[in-house]
Amino acid sequence: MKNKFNNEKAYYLYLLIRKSEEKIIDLYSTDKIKSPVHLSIGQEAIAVGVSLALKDEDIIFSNYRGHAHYIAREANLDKMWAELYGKSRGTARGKGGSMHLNDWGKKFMPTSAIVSTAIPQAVGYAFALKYKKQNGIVICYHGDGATEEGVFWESLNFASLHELPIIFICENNKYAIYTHQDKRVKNDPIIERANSFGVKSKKIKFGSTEDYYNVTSECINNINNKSEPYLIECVTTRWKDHVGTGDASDLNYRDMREIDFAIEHDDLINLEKQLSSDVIKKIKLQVDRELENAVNFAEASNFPNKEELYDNVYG
Amino acid sequence: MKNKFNNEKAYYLYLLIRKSEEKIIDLYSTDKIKSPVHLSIGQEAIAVGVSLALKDEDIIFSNYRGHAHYIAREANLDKMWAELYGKSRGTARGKGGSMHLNDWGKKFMPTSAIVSTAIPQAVGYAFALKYKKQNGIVICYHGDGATEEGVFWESLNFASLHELPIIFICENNKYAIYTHQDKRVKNDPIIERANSFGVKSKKIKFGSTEDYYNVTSECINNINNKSEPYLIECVTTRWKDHVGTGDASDLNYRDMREIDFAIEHDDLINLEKQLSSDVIKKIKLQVDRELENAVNFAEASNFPNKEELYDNVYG
Amino acid sequence: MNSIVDKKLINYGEAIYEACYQEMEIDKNVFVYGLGVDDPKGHYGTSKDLHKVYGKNRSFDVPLSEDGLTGIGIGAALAGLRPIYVHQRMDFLLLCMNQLVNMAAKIRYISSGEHSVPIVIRAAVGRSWGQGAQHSQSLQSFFMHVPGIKVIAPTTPHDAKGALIASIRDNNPVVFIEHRMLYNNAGYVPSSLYEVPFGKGRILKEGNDITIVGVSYTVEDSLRASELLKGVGVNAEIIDPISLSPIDYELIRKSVSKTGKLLVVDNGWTTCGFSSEIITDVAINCNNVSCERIGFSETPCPTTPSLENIFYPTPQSIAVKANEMCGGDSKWSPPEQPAKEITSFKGPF
Amino acid sequence: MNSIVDKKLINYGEAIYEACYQEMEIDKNVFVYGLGVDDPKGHYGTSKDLHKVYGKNRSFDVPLSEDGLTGIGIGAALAGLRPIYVHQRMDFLLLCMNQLVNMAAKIRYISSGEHSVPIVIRAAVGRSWGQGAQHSQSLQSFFMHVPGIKVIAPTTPHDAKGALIASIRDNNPVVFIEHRMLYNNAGYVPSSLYEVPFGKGRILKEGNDITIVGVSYTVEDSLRASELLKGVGVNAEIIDPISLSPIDYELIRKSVSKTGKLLVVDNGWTTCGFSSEIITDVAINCNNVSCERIGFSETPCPTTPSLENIFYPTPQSIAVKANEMCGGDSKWSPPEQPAKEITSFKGPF
Ligand SMILES: Cc1ncc(C[n+]2csc(CCOP(=O)(O)OP(=O)(O)O)c2C)c(N)n1
Ligand SMILES: Cc1ncc(C[n+]2csc(CCOP(=O)(O)OP(=O)(O)O)c2C)c(N)n1
Ligand SMILES: [Mg+2]
Ligand SMILES: [Mg+2]
Repeated sequence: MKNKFNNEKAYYLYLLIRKSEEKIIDLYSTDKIKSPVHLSIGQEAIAVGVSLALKDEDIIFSNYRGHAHYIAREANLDKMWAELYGKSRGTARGKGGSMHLNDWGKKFMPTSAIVSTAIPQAVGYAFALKYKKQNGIVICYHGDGATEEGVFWESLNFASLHELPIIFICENNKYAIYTHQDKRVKNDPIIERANSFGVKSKKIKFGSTEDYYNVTSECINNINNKSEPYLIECVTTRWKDHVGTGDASDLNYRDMREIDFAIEHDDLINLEKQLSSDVIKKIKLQVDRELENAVNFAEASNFPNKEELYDNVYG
Repeated sequence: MKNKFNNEKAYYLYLLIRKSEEKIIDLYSTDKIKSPVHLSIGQEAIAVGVSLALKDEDIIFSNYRGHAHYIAREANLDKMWAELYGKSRGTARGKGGSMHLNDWGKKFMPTSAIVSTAIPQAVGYAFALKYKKQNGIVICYHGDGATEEGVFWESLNFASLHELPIIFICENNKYAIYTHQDKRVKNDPIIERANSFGVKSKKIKFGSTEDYYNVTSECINNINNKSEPYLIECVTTRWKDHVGTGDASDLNYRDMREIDFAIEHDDLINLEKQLSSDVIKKIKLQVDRELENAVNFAEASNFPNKEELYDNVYG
Repeated sequence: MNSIVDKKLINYGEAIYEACYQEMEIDKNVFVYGLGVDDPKGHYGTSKDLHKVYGKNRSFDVPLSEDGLTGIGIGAALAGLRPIYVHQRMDFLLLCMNQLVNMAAKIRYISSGEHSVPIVIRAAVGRSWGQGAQHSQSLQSFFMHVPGIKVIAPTTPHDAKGALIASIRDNNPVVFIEHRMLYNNAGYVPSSLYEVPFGKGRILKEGNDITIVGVSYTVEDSLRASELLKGVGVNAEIIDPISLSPIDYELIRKSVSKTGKLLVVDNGWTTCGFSSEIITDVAINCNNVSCERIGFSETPCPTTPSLENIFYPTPQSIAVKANEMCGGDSKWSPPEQPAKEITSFKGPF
Repeated sequence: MNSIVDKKLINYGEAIYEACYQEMEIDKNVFVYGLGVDDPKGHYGTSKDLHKVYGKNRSFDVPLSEDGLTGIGIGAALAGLRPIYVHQRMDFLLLCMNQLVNMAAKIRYISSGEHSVPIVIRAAVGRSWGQGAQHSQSLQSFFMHVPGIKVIAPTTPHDAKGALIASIRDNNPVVFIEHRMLYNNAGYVPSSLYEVPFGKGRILKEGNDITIVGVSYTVEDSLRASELLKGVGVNAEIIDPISLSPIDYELIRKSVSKTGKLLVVDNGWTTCGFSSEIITDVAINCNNVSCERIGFSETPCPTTPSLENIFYPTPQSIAVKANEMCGGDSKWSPPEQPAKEITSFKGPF
């Protein structure tokens, strides 16, 4: 049964993601983070709303734009930052970096930097849950561009054929790098296509954190009654550049008012409105402290030593 | 503008395909055809109906089950038979065989033995026609199983995005080798899926040759008015084994009454009914003669000599 | 381990079936899937009726979606299952390269050992009777090239069973290469469960004059060549590497240091192929070894028998080359004796 | 042909742009497509604003569908067009293997010359600054292995322009390998149209002590290594093969018959790699040449700088190896001087 939306926790997670991403922006010029970063700023409501609806047993598949998904899942922030720094106390001892975070303790699976390639794995994991009669559902985050890869449709077909417990969370920020969706597909077809592949789909435009929480909870209830796949298309806005910490406003690849609109409607403001100033203060302090600890943890960690290069090629 | 359906020609082509396939069955035990054959018996009405609606300028992409498509296009029968025999006067001088027929004179493109791999090429050819402002329409034959490959949907997406002049002819014989469609996809979804990918689709169950002629002509008229892709799903029955010349009745992989039903409704009978006995006689003689010539042509041809092995690896 | 066990005379296909059957029996996480695995033919009998024994969820047919189904197997492996994905032809692995190379081979490394991918990819190499350009490719070198993937290509029924068991139990992605022309070869196979380990090759025939290394079906060709070579007094040592990644370099180095001559008979194209890897290792690590390679002709495989026959290495062409390397008469042409499994094959596929 | 022409000092990326621009100008059948080719960055500037010059149908962005779009390019090529398909990373070609190997490489052969496939696949190899396991692969050996495909990997701006022109005009599928760390290297490039032919390599520096063969970026590394080697009196000959399929074996054979030593520096993994092919050819066709190879470490590429730096060959590691082969002191360690294009790179991608 569905629990009440936890506004306080939502605000905390949302803020932690936002501040963490902003911290990356601050530090990026120091070149301490020597790898591409795909920021989630503007898309936090989805990750937070979805994550609040999940149980510990549920499994998360994300992608290279995974910071929000990782933090919203309450995965280890120290290790994430150490990984961004390429340090040996990171989630992959530095071998993965921002594009390949993982935290098995939170069932957050290693992410891929190849678009759409984790989709069938999420389906395969859901297949295994059913095979082993194990509880839990799989959450599979992906972008709008990912739905253009053939493997995406092969995966949906198998998920519907085998009635697997999986929810595809399509974060439709309308762009693949600098290319608008209209240049890649005709008339905004994602949910219609997913439905035709036997995956019940729903679209939410610029939803609030609570909206995403509610629709996810609903799908989970349905799956608990009858195992079958769902897809939630979440129309959202990427505030920053596709990769890196700028906003690419100089490139004129989009109407910047799209972003102004999104910033005005930032759900962080709404979430904050509903909290007392004490609570807000407490949470802000906590977020700052956790983030500071995480950065210090990363700073204080060592780089992996040369011998590690050959570790874990084979198991 | 659409011409009247040519019953006599339809009968001739249909019979030529049927007799040619039956000739293969007769000869197969001699092992003169040293390669896999995927017979079209039972599916002739589609190839004949579609082909009668085409112009010389139109381009055909088929697959390893291509005998009917090739013959219905009135491509060179002698060369086809020489190719089956692996002889140097064959359509590919023996290097292709049954699975890789081609006849550029009839714009019948080389076929592939890898399911679904010619689909994007058909789309690319249609793109080129539009690019060069050239007349013509691309016909792309494929099976039901081919629609399960991701590349199929990538191809449809591109075709609709670029509004290309192409008609996908889906020959749905309900089986991929011995596996029924219901074991591969949920609730018979092909046209619904194609529609969601922006390809206008229509389904015809066990249609007559004239039915396929009419629907193809209709699509061609539409495309001549406005360039965009179409898909016609043709539900049909494969009378023989997936590959080879048997009927696989010993395998019990299907209810053989499906085939009995198809044989009863063989459109060859209906086509014949509408012709005078003289015409029928004349056509039967012609078919037998052409076929005999083709087989003799194959018999009389030589095998390619060793030096040819290295020809045409590069152009 | 399999010292005193009862052995049965069974063929290569039956040996593979037995490995699957027995591993599925002792480990309920093992399952088999792929096009036609549960159809009446059961992929040359290697998976026949397994679904009736172990249930539809442990042996099942699939849609035509090789790319997706590879990823689905990887996902199931990440969840602790041990999938065996069966392909009717190795050519179809070209649809799976992204999942195999970008994902399966990398996941353990990019998670620093937190996860591994115990999946077995079974692929049959096609040959003869007009398989043509797209049903005859043998792409072992692609997978040998990529760190994080293991590759094994057994030749005998004994090794087929033991190598498949080792592959299923291995915690890494394994490409397991079968060959259509080997399925009916018979041999004595222990009824028990046993592993043929990765990284260990085998000397199938000892000899002092020249070392001949084959791979998969060309090991069979090489053995036949060695019979022909006896006729001209050449005593060839025949090595079956079995495991292609990792490779038993030591075994080959030792052999060539004895014979001073190395002929690698590739079951595939030679450029950047298995044969170039073996010769390169010897060139770097051994002194004064004269090396040669033969393999598929550097063309797509033609369908017509007159060209298909000369596309492949044969016992004759191998013997002639080896004899030349041993200083024998280059005009020598041993009797043509086409392999029975090839001449007897009559399709339909 | 380009004997008396005016040359400009431009960089590698600009040279590629110029080749596209000029070929599109003279042949309206040439078009460019791929993810982001018409975006504001235009793939490192190599396709920037071409759509504004030649129209949206001759330079256009695409959906994320690498497999399908490869086949679409092949189909367009069959219809007489000359497509150039641009990939931001070579790793993405793993999604295109079926179309490239099963179709593009085979169509001419299975139609006995009735059809050919004049398509150019441009792919950029990523390196440095945390590209990681999936954005750093250099898979030339896959394509060298397959008959029916040509492969070319120019190193200098001059060769980049000429080789791309030759590739566009070639009637076969060509995999054209670029390297992210080369885009900003400058060189003198003729303004005219000219071809750098397939099958011809180049001696970039003459020497008598050892032959060093690189590929793509490791040619640059090797040149720098040769500078270091001067310090210990080793005079290395540096060969840039440029064309990987076909390869100019003759050039390499001649060089090693002079130097007696061959070091191949692979830009990729060495097992069944480019380096094993070069060494194998020499082992078979030349006498008493001592051979060595180095390349990527046999692991996926790690993201963290501390490991990424040792994953790749460097001028230092090349020089040390070469010096050893020439009997020099194995303890010699030349000054570390990280390549400017690598240290200066700051992302974001
Ligand atoms: C198979 C593949 N093709 C291309 C790329 C390059 N690339 C990286 S992210 C990206 C855009 C993906 O867009 P979308 O799926 O909408 O996700 P978003 O980045 O917007 O979150 C592209 C084209 C890639 N990494 N993998
Ligand atoms: C990519 C690929 N996977 C599997 C095969 C093996 N195979 C050949 S035909 C076939 C069935 C295809 O079914 P369908 O598309 O319905 O065409 P049909 O044979 O029924 O005309 C299969 C699985 C193949 N040739 N290519
Ligand atoms: Mg997007
Ligand atoms: Mg079918």
